[in-house]
Amino acid sequence: MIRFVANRLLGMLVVLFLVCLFTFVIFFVLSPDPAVQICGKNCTPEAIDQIRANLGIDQPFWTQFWTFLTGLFAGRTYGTGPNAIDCAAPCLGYSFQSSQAVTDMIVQRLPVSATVAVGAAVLWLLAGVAGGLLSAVREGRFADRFIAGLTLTGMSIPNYVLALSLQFLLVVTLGWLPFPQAVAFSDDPVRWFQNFLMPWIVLAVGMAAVYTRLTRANVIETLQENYVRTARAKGLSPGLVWRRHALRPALTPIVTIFGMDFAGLLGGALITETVFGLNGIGKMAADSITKNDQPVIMGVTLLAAFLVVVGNMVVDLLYTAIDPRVRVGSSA
Amino acid sequence: MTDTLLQVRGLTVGFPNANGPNTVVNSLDFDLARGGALGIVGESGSGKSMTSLAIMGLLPKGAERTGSIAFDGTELTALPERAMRSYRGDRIAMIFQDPLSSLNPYYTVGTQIMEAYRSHRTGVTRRQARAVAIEAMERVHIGDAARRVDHYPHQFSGGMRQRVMIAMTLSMEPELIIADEPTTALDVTVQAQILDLLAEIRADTGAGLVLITHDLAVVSEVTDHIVVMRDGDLVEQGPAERIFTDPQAPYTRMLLDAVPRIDDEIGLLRTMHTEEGR
Amino acid sequence: MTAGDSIPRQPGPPEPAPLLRAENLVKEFTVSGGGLLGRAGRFRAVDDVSLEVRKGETLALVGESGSGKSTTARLIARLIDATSGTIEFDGREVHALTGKALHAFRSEVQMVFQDPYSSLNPKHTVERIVTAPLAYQRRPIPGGARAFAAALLERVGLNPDHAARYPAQFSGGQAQRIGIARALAVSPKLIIADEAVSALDVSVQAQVINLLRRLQDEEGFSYLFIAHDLAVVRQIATRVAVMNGGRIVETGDRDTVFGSPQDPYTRKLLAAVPRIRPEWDAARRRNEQARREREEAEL
Amino acid sequence: AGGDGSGGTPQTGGTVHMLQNADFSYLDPARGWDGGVNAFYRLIYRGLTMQAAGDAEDPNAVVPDMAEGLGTPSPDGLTWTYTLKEGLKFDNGDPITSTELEFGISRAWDPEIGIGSPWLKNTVEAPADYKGPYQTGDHPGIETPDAQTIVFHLKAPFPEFDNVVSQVNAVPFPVGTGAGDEFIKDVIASGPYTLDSYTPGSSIKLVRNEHWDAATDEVRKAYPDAWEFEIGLEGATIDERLLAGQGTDVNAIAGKIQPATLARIQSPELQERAISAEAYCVTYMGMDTTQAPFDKVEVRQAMNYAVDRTSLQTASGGNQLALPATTIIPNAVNGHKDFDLYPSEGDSGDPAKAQELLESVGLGDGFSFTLDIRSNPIMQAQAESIQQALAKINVDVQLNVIDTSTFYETIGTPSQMHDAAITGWCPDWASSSSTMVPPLVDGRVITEKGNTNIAQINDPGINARIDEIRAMTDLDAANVEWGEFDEEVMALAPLVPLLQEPSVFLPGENIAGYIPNTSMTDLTIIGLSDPSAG
Amino acid sequence: MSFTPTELEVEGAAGGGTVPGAPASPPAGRGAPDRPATEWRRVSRAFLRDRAAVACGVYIVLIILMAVAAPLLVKISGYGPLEFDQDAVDPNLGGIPLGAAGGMGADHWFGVEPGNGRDIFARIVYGARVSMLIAISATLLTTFLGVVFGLVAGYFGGRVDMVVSRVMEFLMAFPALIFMIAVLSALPAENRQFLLVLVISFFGWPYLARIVRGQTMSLKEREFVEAAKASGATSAQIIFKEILPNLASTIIVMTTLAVPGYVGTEAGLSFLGVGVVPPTPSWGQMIASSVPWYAVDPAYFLIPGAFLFLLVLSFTVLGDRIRRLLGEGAA
Ligand SMILES: Nc1ncnc2c1ncn2[C@@H]1O[C@H](COP(=O)(O)OP(=O)(O)OP(=O)(O)O)[C@@H](O)[C@H]1O
Ligand SMILES: Nc1ncnc2c1ncn2[C@@H]1O[C@H](COP(=O)(O)OP(=O)(O)OP(=O)(O)O)[C@@H](O)[C@H]1O
Ligand SMILES: [Mg+2]
Ligand SMILES: [Mg+2]
Repeated sequence: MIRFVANRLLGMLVVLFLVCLFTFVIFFVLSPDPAVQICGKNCTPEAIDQIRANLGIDQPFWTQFWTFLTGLFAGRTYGTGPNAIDCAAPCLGYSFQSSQAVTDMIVQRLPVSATVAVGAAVLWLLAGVAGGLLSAVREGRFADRFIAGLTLTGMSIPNYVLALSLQFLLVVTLGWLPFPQAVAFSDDPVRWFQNFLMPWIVLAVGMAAVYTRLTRANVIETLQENYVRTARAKGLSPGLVWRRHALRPALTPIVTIFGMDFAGLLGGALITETVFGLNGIGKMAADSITKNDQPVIMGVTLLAAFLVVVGNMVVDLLYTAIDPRVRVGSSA
Repeated sequence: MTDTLLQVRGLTVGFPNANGPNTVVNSLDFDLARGGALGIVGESGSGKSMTSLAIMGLLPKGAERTGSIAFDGTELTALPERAMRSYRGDRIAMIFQDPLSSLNPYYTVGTQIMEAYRSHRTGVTRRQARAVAIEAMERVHIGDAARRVDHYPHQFSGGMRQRVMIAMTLSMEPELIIADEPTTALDVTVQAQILDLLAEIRADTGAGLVLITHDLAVVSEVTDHIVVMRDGDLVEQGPAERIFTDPQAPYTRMLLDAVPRIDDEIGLLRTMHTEEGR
Repeated sequence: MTAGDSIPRQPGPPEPAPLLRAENLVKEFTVSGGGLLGRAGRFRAVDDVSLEVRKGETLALVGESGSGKSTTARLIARLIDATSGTIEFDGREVHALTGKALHAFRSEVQMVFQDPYSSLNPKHTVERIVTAPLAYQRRPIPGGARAFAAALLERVGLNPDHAARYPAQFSGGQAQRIGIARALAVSPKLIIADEAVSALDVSVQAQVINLLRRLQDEEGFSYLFIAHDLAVVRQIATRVAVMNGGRIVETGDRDTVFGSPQDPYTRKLLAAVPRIRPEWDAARRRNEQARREREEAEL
Repeated sequence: AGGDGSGGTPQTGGTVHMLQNADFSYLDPARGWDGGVNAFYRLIYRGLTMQAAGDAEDPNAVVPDMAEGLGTPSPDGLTWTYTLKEGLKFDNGDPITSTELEFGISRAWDPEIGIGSPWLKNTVEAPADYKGPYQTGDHPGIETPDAQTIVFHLKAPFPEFDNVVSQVNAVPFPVGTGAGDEFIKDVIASGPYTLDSYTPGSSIKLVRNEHWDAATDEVRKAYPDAWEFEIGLEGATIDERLLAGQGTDVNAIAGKIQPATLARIQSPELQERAISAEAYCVTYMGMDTTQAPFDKVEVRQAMNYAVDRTSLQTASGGNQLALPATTIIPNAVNGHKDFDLYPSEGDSGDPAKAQELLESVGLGDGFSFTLDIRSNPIMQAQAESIQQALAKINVDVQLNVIDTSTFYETIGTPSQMHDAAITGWCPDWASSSSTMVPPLVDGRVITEKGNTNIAQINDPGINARIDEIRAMTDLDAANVEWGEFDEEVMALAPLVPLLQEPSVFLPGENIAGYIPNTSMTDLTIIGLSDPSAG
Repeated sequence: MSFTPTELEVEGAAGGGTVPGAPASPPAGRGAPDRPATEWRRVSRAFLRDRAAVACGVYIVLIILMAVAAPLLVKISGYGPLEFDQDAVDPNLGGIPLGAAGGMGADHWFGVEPGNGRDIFARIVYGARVSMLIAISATLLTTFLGVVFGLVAGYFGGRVDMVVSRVMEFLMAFPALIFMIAVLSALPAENRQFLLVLVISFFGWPYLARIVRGQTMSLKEREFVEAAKASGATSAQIIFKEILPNLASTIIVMTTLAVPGYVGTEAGLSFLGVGVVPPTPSWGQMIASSVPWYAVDPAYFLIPGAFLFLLVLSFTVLGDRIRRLLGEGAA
């Protein structure tokens, strides 16, 4: 077990390292000089050089990359002398735009993204599993076909089209919901809920569709398993057969896939957050991209990769916990 | 109490579709005496499994069953599902071919043995059920049953799993055990052990057995009455000795000829068609 | 490397060189990946196996599931490489073969597999399947693909008009014949039949066994016949090798092995085989005889 | 709607909400320098001088702030002396004297911090190796003879030096503060408000600076008790909220509205709220005069004839959001002269005249060139309009859309800029054109990177004229000359002025004293008519 | 975010690496004989009976025709996709289209764009070109990469598989959307459509490759592979002649499901401003530019939105049906 975890951790670090390197290469090679951008109008070449030196981007590639990596684990210092800034680990550097520490920016925005992700996840999980079960129970009947139609529609509607349509309909035309506004839960729970309702729905629709289909397929498949027949042959009540022998095996893979999807979403729902003006990681990513704010892009990319990789690992560990067949350390 | 444990009359199973009734079991009649052992033999697709599932009332979706199945004098086909449930597992138990896929990988074998027991015997505590499970496992010669009861199916070998399946049926002391190819997936040595086990249990409990197999040698060793099926039809039936010494139907004769013997003369095996027809 | 634990074999009596001679074959598999950390475990599936197949004879390899029969077969067919040991076929060291020589070897050794459907590519027509060995070895197809396929099908007792069909359109026994036809396409000297009849119903199994025997009589090639069903083995083998846990525990003439098995494992195996009582068979034969006589008399 | 502010009289108290898309660049005025943040700095920082209040007679004028009066230049114009008012304090209660001012100003020379307005560095004398107070120490070019007096020594006479000390980086800080990233998250305020909380990218809250004394401040009114900046909202959402005016949005203000919103403010009560502001910037197309075909003045003139400014206007949001520009200096900037050297019927272009000019240099069959533009919907629409107009004289325009983040770098690097580019230019101070025209045409400012003269015109006549006008100490007279200069430059047509883009604002119902300005809306005179509402 | 065929991906993961719809081998029993030729006929007949599938097919064909015949259609409608029409918009009101429903009428069938009065019909028609071209090219490239890498990894296993799998894992762990945007915004605007295809495929192929790999791994265990090997087939011959044909249905299904994913991705990237370069119209870019106008001129938003949604829906439904039909054929 310990070896398995250690192995996974090592693999995870390798993937993260590659993501780092890859991102770094792309920005190092492709990106325009941020110094010029920071310098703005009325800029002199000396000023540009100075900014480059401050940012450390006058260094050769590998030096920069090494500094970045050490910054991640041990922190680093920007500038020299009295102006030196200590950036504690995990140091992702400072935004070129606002000079905020990227780590702080992420920490500040994570709650918003988490709220969005958790709400959406609850919604899609409930809707997806319920829809899938209903579909499976009513296989081939009207309800099944109806749900199939809904899921296809849900899967096909681009989320920004859905987001804009919802906003147009619910806020602008019908006035059922107020415009999104940054309100803390503790200040005004109702308003808070109204703010997040649309983002939750938008993110949940596509996912719910996928989960519905998945649940349906899994349940139908499980019901054909021989062990379900065995359970029935034992004279168990249909309720028991369903609960124990159909649902648990059918839903186990869904739980694990859910872990991945959720982790992915935590890293920011770019489009949804942008459309609804939610200051989460996703919007930060979108903004930093338009502003070519490399440290922030790097930070978000790494965070997202980190979450996916960790999610992956958690899922694997979870799987070993809930599926007795997956025995760690031995290959069947 | 009658002497006939199971009486099947005119059992027909079909999967009706656009092209017609598509019958896979066609007016089958047979009887099983209390404590007797009945063998159903026939080649792949001859309807053996459908027959057993029809008795259990577990036919797959889309299947239609007609005819009469009387168990201990009760007409099973007329029973409502709820009542049928109280027979399944309790009085009629079934063992399936593939012991791995027939056990739920998510639960310990103990849980799966106890499950049936507790659902048929009200007011049984977990502890009691567990004791029953351990005892059943001991009866099928699983060593260290008290510990193994908490293992998962994948931690057992094929033969052991099949023993677990048998233990599952044993805990209920059923009057009838239907075994659908219980040894096909197993090695000969393991097969021999399982067949011995079945015989032992029958001797202990006096349960009736319906053994379904395609292996004539196996039925010849285990059962006293034999039903030969082909394409859903009953070819012939009778006491084992009669079928083996004086088969009436040409099909049965052909089958018997085609079986390679381990201690018989070597020569061209007789097949359906004179040579190896097309 | 296993040099340490391989026991040198006594050289056999100076007989005519066998078609196939395998010596001290060992095959180890790596199990449980281990990932980036940790070492992988090794599992010895074939452990110091030596065997011979002579021209025109059928060597049957029997044993229970997982005893290493298929692995041995695949080593001999050079589908996998041995961890150690040598295989000599027709005087050549099999594991040294490359290029043309390997192609030649491939046409001299052919395989027939257990599952007739799995061993035929479901997306290829029968014609393509049976001519594939020639195509893969870049050899011309004598008389053209169509005629060649038709002739082959005829030889294994299939309707030659069915060459354009797909495997799924045949029954199990017919499909197995296609597999045999494919093996015949290159006129092999040795056919390795790995559980070639195990998946078939008895009547079909009998047909295929008969076919194999007939072909051997006609063409004179050798079989390495792998099976777990001792009854089948007895019907077809000239000699028998019994495997258990990757080792050959007993080998000898069929009648010796079946009649007076030496190894306890062989005895256990033989004892476990279900049998129809010989006296019943005898009675049946008598009844049969009687019936036939009655019928003749009636005529 | 006009430039006279929203209705009602501002009352003391309440919270004004500001809805905006982008975060402020920096809280530290030595670092930040753009229209949005400059207006914000006015709430928390004070300097020697400042741009007059938004409701002043001449809102472009520079007036004293912490100084008793405007600066006094020495006769040679190389020394400027200011006297500070008494009783000035930071938000922590410490007094503000010339020492703190010198310290704050000298931060502009710190290479890591002083990345904001360059004007102090450009004008005040300092050794080349001077690197600000943290690294070098006291500024040798600034003297503080006593607590109330501060003297600046200039590199060269600069008649507009009052404008330089009105720049946002000329503000006081307690000695020794502000090193490293200290002012990234916090401020030390000298103005009427100070920072309450700051969540980057999301919100800023300001509360009153208790130590600010209204008696020392003639410009700032500081009506509201607090400010709340909501950041990160989409433009469309901001407009929707302003239109709807729900809850605290009656107390909200924001930047200019989107063109799409114009159509929805036609109802009388919204018309009442809507206010438009004149443009201080020009949108133009610069042409690389060093390369064919734009090395020929005829071709450049033809471009000026050919563009369809009416179409450009519609594409940019119609006549409320865009006006045809024929001069470099916009109407609202002091020194503007009205002229149109390349007139056309209804400003929709004169392709015939353009064709004629092209034929005169043998380009009658047209040519093709690449136009650099920013990936911004309006600018794209403008570029597409030019594409359409020039197609009439067989000129094929290839659009090269550059991401916003890299656009200025690309066009500021002559080696990377293509044949032409669309961009805008605003003066650094609206009271004079000295920062409007010269950066665009002075041949001596062409650099490899960060170039502002994208036409790369280097005409000795133009260069000489710039020096001549800059030397004038009578600023009004100089402004007249800048207007003349504009026309002289346009005769050479290094660029095609396209539009002046005024803005329309829609403050909340309860907002009073809101006088928007595209140069910089004065936040310090805004208040609520009813502080209890919202 | 719908930029990858998540669903198949997810189901693939659930089913242990095999696509549920992918035809398995004929069951090792007596399979209903069915030649591919007749199977094809059966599939097409079943397909034609399915009204929804036919409707979707018709819509897709119409869009393709529309894309192909764009210049002709525009000639008929009278306005090109880039042509300004000042008379169709109101300069006093920020340039909103004159007339009801975004200026729809005999002149401009779908109305005009606010501000510049470009004909929406023409832009939809030309936008279809871009959307289809990018989606189809990206699908082809993805399929090629996914199939080749999946086959190679699945067949050779061991170290090759290890490397390919790691690369796939790495690419899938990558926040692809963020990265696509970052890369695209950093890259020059020239050849943007080509770059879009490259970038989309670069992040897209692992999803197909993973499924192909899984199937290859199970197909490789089938005895016909061993038979081919014993007959002297080289690895390449086994991969491409023996295994590949068995992946056909998987690939068909994956491809039909990838197209809508990529239509969506292209639109999404254009929506975020890093897609096709103006003035070239694409549906996503049209939707993006309609955002500020959606309250004033809903038609401007709804028309491309509806076209996009229907196209994605059609491909999705089609893929779903094809999968079911091919799946049924195998079961
Ligand atoms: N769900 C079903 N729908 C339609 N036909 C079916 C179904 N299940 C089984 N059949 C058909 O019923 C027939 C009898 O099947 P059955 O499983 O009883 O055979 P069997 O004798 O048990 O064969 P085997 O020895 O292979 O297990 C077969 O022809 C089979 O194809
Ligand atoms: N590629 C492989 N990797 C690891 N282990 C293997 C591999 N192939 C075979 N084995 C193992 O080697 C042992 C012998 O396998 P083999 O297939 O040769 O047995 P067999 O006698 O043919 O059995 P069966 O009768 O079930 O076919 C088994 O335990 C099997 O699990
Ligand atoms: Mg069966
Ligand atoms: Mg084997």
